[in-house]
Amino acid sequence: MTQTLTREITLTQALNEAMREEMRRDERVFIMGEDIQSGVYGASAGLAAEFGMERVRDCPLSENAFMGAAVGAAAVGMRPIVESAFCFMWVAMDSLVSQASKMRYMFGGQVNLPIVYRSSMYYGGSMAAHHSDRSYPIFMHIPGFKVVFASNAYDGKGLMKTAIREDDPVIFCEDRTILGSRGYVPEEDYTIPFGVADVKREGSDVTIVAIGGMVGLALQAAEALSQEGISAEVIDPRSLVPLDLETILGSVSKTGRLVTVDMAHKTCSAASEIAALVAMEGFWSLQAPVQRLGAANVHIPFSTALEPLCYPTAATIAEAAKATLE
Amino acid sequence: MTQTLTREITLTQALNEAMREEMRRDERVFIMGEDIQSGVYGASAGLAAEFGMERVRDCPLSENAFMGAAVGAAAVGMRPIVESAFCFMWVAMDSLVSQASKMRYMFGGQVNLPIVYRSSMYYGGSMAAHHSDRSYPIFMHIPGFKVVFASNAYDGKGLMKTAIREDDPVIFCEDRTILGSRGYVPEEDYTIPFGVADVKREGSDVTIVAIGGMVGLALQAAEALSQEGISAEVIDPRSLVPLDLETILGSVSKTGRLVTVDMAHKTCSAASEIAALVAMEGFWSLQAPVQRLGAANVHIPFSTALEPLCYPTAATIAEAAKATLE
Amino acid sequence: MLEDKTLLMEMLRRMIRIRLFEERVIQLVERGEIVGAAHSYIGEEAVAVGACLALRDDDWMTGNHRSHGHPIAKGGDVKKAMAELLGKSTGFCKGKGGSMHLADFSVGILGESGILGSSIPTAVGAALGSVLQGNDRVAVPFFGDGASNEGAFHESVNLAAIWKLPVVFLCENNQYAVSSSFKKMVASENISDRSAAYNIPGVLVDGQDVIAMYEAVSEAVARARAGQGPSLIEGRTYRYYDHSLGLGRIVRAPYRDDEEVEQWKQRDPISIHKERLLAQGIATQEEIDSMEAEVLAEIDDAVEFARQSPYPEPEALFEDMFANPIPLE
Amino acid sequence: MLEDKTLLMEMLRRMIRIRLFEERVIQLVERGEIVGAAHSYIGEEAVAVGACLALRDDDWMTGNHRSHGHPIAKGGDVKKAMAELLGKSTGFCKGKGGSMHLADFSVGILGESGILGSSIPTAVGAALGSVLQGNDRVAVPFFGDGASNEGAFHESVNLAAIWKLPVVFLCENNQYAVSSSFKKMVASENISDRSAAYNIPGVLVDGQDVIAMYEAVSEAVARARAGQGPSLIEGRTYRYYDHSLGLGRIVRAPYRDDEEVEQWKQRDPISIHKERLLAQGIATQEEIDSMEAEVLAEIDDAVEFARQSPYPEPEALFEDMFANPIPLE
Ligand SMILES: Cc1ncc(C[n+]2csc(CCOP(=O)(O)OP(=O)(O)O)c2C)c(N)n1
Ligand SMILES: Cc1ncc(C[n+]2csc(CCOP(=O)(O)OP(=O)(O)O)c2C)c(N)n1
Ligand SMILES: [Mg+2]
Ligand SMILES: [Mg+2]
Repeated sequence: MTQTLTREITLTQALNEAMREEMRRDERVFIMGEDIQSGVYGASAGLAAEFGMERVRDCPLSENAFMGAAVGAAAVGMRPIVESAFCFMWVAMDSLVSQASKMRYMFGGQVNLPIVYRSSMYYGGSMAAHHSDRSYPIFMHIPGFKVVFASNAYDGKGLMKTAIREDDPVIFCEDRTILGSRGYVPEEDYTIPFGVADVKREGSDVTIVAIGGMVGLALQAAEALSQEGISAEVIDPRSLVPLDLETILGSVSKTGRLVTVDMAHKTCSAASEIAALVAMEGFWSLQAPVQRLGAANVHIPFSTALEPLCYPTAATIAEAAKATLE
Repeated sequence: MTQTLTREITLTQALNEAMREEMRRDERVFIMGEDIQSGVYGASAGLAAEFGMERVRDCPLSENAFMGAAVGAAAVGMRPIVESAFCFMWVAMDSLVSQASKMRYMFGGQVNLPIVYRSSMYYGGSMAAHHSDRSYPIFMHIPGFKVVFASNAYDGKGLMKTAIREDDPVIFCEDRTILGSRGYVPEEDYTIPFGVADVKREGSDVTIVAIGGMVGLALQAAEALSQEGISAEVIDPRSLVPLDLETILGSVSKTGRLVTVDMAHKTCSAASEIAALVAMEGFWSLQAPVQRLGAANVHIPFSTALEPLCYPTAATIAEAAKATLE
Repeated sequence: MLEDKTLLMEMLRRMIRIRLFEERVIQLVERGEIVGAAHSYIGEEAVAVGACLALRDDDWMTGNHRSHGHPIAKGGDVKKAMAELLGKSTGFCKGKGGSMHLADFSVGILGESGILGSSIPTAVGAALGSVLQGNDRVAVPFFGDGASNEGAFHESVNLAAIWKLPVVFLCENNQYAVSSSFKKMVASENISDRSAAYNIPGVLVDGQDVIAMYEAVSEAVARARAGQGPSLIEGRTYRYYDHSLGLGRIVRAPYRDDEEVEQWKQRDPISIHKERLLAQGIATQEEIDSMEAEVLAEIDDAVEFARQSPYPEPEALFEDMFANPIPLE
Repeated sequence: MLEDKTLLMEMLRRMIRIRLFEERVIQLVERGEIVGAAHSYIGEEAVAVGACLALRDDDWMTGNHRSHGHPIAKGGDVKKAMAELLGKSTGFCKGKGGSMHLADFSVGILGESGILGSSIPTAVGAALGSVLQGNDRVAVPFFGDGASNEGAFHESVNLAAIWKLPVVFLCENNQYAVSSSFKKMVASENISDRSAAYNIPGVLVDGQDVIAMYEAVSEAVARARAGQGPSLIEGRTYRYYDHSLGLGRIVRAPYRDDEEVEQWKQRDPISIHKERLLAQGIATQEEIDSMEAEVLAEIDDAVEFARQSPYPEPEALFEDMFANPIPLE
């Protein structure tokens, strides 16, 4: 029992467990992706061995076709999980936008599309411009997707289970910078609903909204700020669509100050959207300018001398929080 | 002379003139698109007759290939203009993002890519979900593009000439709802720089920022508001990347109130971005919550009973302006 | 030789149904009752009808922007089709889809797509569903000569071929994409030649002969059901009207000459089939006349139904986005 | 029979240059001096070298993620290449591109792309530039067997074929895409068979024989320069190492057996060419040894140069986005 209570696994293992358990639970669930059968690392590891090559399918390098095939399979009653990465979705955008996001509405609700698009982000590892995309804000802008973000192993397992059971297309963002970090995950079955933000740390002076890998940095920043007597509240929306604006507004009404943190490019980012929403709905609570942090508006450079300069850090988050208190 | 001064042509004709004059001026300029040789309507009309089939090229239905070929042609010294529409760019996103937007930076500035992507928006004409995309906010989010928006014939010609002479990839947004509207366009050669907003109407009570077809609606709203003694200032950024934030902030410092208007879906839109920037940079000037207007977060329905409900109107813009004054 | 009279007559009925439906659409577009883009299928009826009659009702089909022929051929309800074209709440898609997005999942119509090539992967996925579910339902994506130049075509055929999926790729080669001749735009002589790139059968069929289409597709369907994988069928056909009625991309310049159009009209798919039925004594002129009268009445009813039907209520705007709804504004 | 000694020796020199460069890269990855992904070209040298020596310096080339062989074969400076791999400001791309994005426009290297198929249209566009500018420069896109399943391949070959553009599509079929055998993923028997879909020549070549590659590509280049359009060449080859060194998608499961690897190593492109030169008395062992010594010194210099070079300054972060800069934050 204590054993269970203290069970710590990585986010990758948590995603693996979620898929494994859901595939056992529902035979309509299957996986498509590239080189997932032979993978011994990664969230799909071992699934082919248990569920076979039919349900864990290696696809040719034809993302537009297999991401679109997921739509067709879902339309006839299957529940596909597609393993890919944002950087490989550009070639598949038509299947994602014209079919996955539009089909249900366009056809008057005749069809449900239970699809999970597992979308990795490889940023932060010197992968350069072609392999560092974090384009989830695009999928917030396009109606029809639910956009989900796990910042730790516990949330990852619960959110993935919800995603697989959801009857709508889900963009499940996987932040490579935290896939290896361990956290407590119970053995019992549990799910985490979409649209319910999680207050990762309570505070009274400033509200920091962060997602994915940025949550850990925000918590470091909050810790540092506490040394200086500043009490920061850290909120993880966990899903960007739907967005739990209430929790954010509630926090801002308490603190009067907002910092939004994003690892995507600043312009038209999730951080911008949340900043705008608070400027609309929470204006009278705001006592200082909103601070929006995000990746620089440049493509991701390869050199280790440059890439780290692109993203928010615990230090820049703390600075921004202090700026709201000046 | 008076004749010239009063010369009124449509936005479509203005774009046609701009392309024609630039093709005469610079033989490196050429056009690629679908069915543009035989088109007798549209901005490319008559260009094949004057410049021949080599410089006005009909392309097969292979958008990813020809939008990517534009990158290769530009890389070796040509200056392509690509005629297309946002709805047909999903199939070409990889060439647009992985090549056009990233190549220059990724290769350390070795190459210039003078490409104009003419991007039509067919919304508002019962074209339904697949033919009504207005996805320019996506191209604001992705670094590497300049994003331009003409709201009338005069701006259209001047901005298009600048776009064709620019050494960077330009997303030139063409709003079908105003392509037919006439305006004064001089015969003399002129250009309009990117990053310089135009105050379409001066006012002192509320700032309305609008683009493309929304500018005309904002002006109607301003007219209606003036009947009620409300003085609205209407600003047309004309380019979203680069954005003339100074002019917007200057106006807000005068009015203390902001309405942003967009025909794209609200979430992560240009309207959101401008609202966020003002909440950051212009916070102390703001005397009321920002009002953000945009298209509903649904795909565009076909029925004439539904589609008009999607977009901002002069009436909803006026209401929003009044809301900032309550 | 095909002798099943019920089948032969049903071929004629469905072709006439499409023809009369489309003729009415032209009137309604001219009268402004149908707005937006509408692409006429007149001249190409034998392709969709021959193909769809080779299918079972529970087989799957996807289509493109030239979107009225496929669903009618597959057995879709013309009332709901016409109501959809008029943007009424009683339409296939409650008025949200319109001409280019007719769909009726209840009879296997997985929907028409306005974006070229976009619905081909969808059909491949439906066929994958058959394999995973252990049934033998076949999927048929309809697409044009122009769309065969989209990357989605290539990726989809290869995917279906390596997985031996039950798909019949059906290219409607009406020889033009808007104003562009396939002879200029498609590098291979025939589109069916492209099957060589995927090691699957490729068949060029006279798209004006509904029986030829029926037989070619039947063979491909049999292969598919038997688990022998996909085929590529090219129906060589012709559209009588301009690319698009009403809105959309109207091209006036003479990209094809009247002579060519006239020659093709000489090979009208409905006349060919009618004359054959008469010549072979399978049907009498009276039977055919009364059939036409019946179908005409159907179409009248459909228009009446569509006109009488209500438009969607404003609340409908935010409905149908998600199976599990979320707040939208 | 090819007798031009300078050429034959240059073939050997460039293959050795790639081999020694790549061997050094492996060390530097293991030592952590090279970070990110690096894909080894060892075993495939004859493909890029045979192809690039059939080109002029002013011809164009694009490549993929397996990105060190092509630029070196095309005559790129190994100093700048190594500096780029180390993320230094003296690299081809000032350290912004890294291993997967080597480019040197001054010698026609339009860049390596990490996204599969992505740089094929770029090459087609460069060839379009030749036509529009009235010169006879040819463009060669290098891509793998896996990438031949991307839609970009299909669209690009068709576009080049209908416009008769001077392109030589060069597929490096090393028989695997990460862990996926092309026999399972490519529906046609050979990738060169796909030329049938575009009515262009398709040639399967022994990718371990640099002379065979040189001759096949030379013929295709001659066609292209003569305005007769593109060709598709498949160089059948093999990669000795795992898909990716260091970071990237390492797959340990035995997707190919050691026996197969060993058999292919028996047909090492450098040994084959060396032995031929010796056997035919074109080169002596001494000449070859001193050549190897020279190239080894080059690589040592390159590593030294890269190590001594400065990293980019922080200001460089916002540079190079636009030719006409705008304020960025
Ligand atoms: C990806 C994409 N590009 C362009 C268009 C515009 N468009 C609509 S129909 C059409 C021609 C299609 O030709 P074809 O595939 O032969 O079908 P047909 O109209 O001849 O039946 C074009 C270019 C589109 N809908 N989608
Ligand atoms: C569009 C896209 N999908 C997936 C990947 C991930 N990926 C990188 S290399 C590779 C295998 C490529 O195989 P192949 O084209 O045969 O080239 P090779 O590595 O064998 O030289 C994959 C799947 C990618 N870079 N781009
Ligand atoms: Mg056609
Ligand atoms: Mg390979």
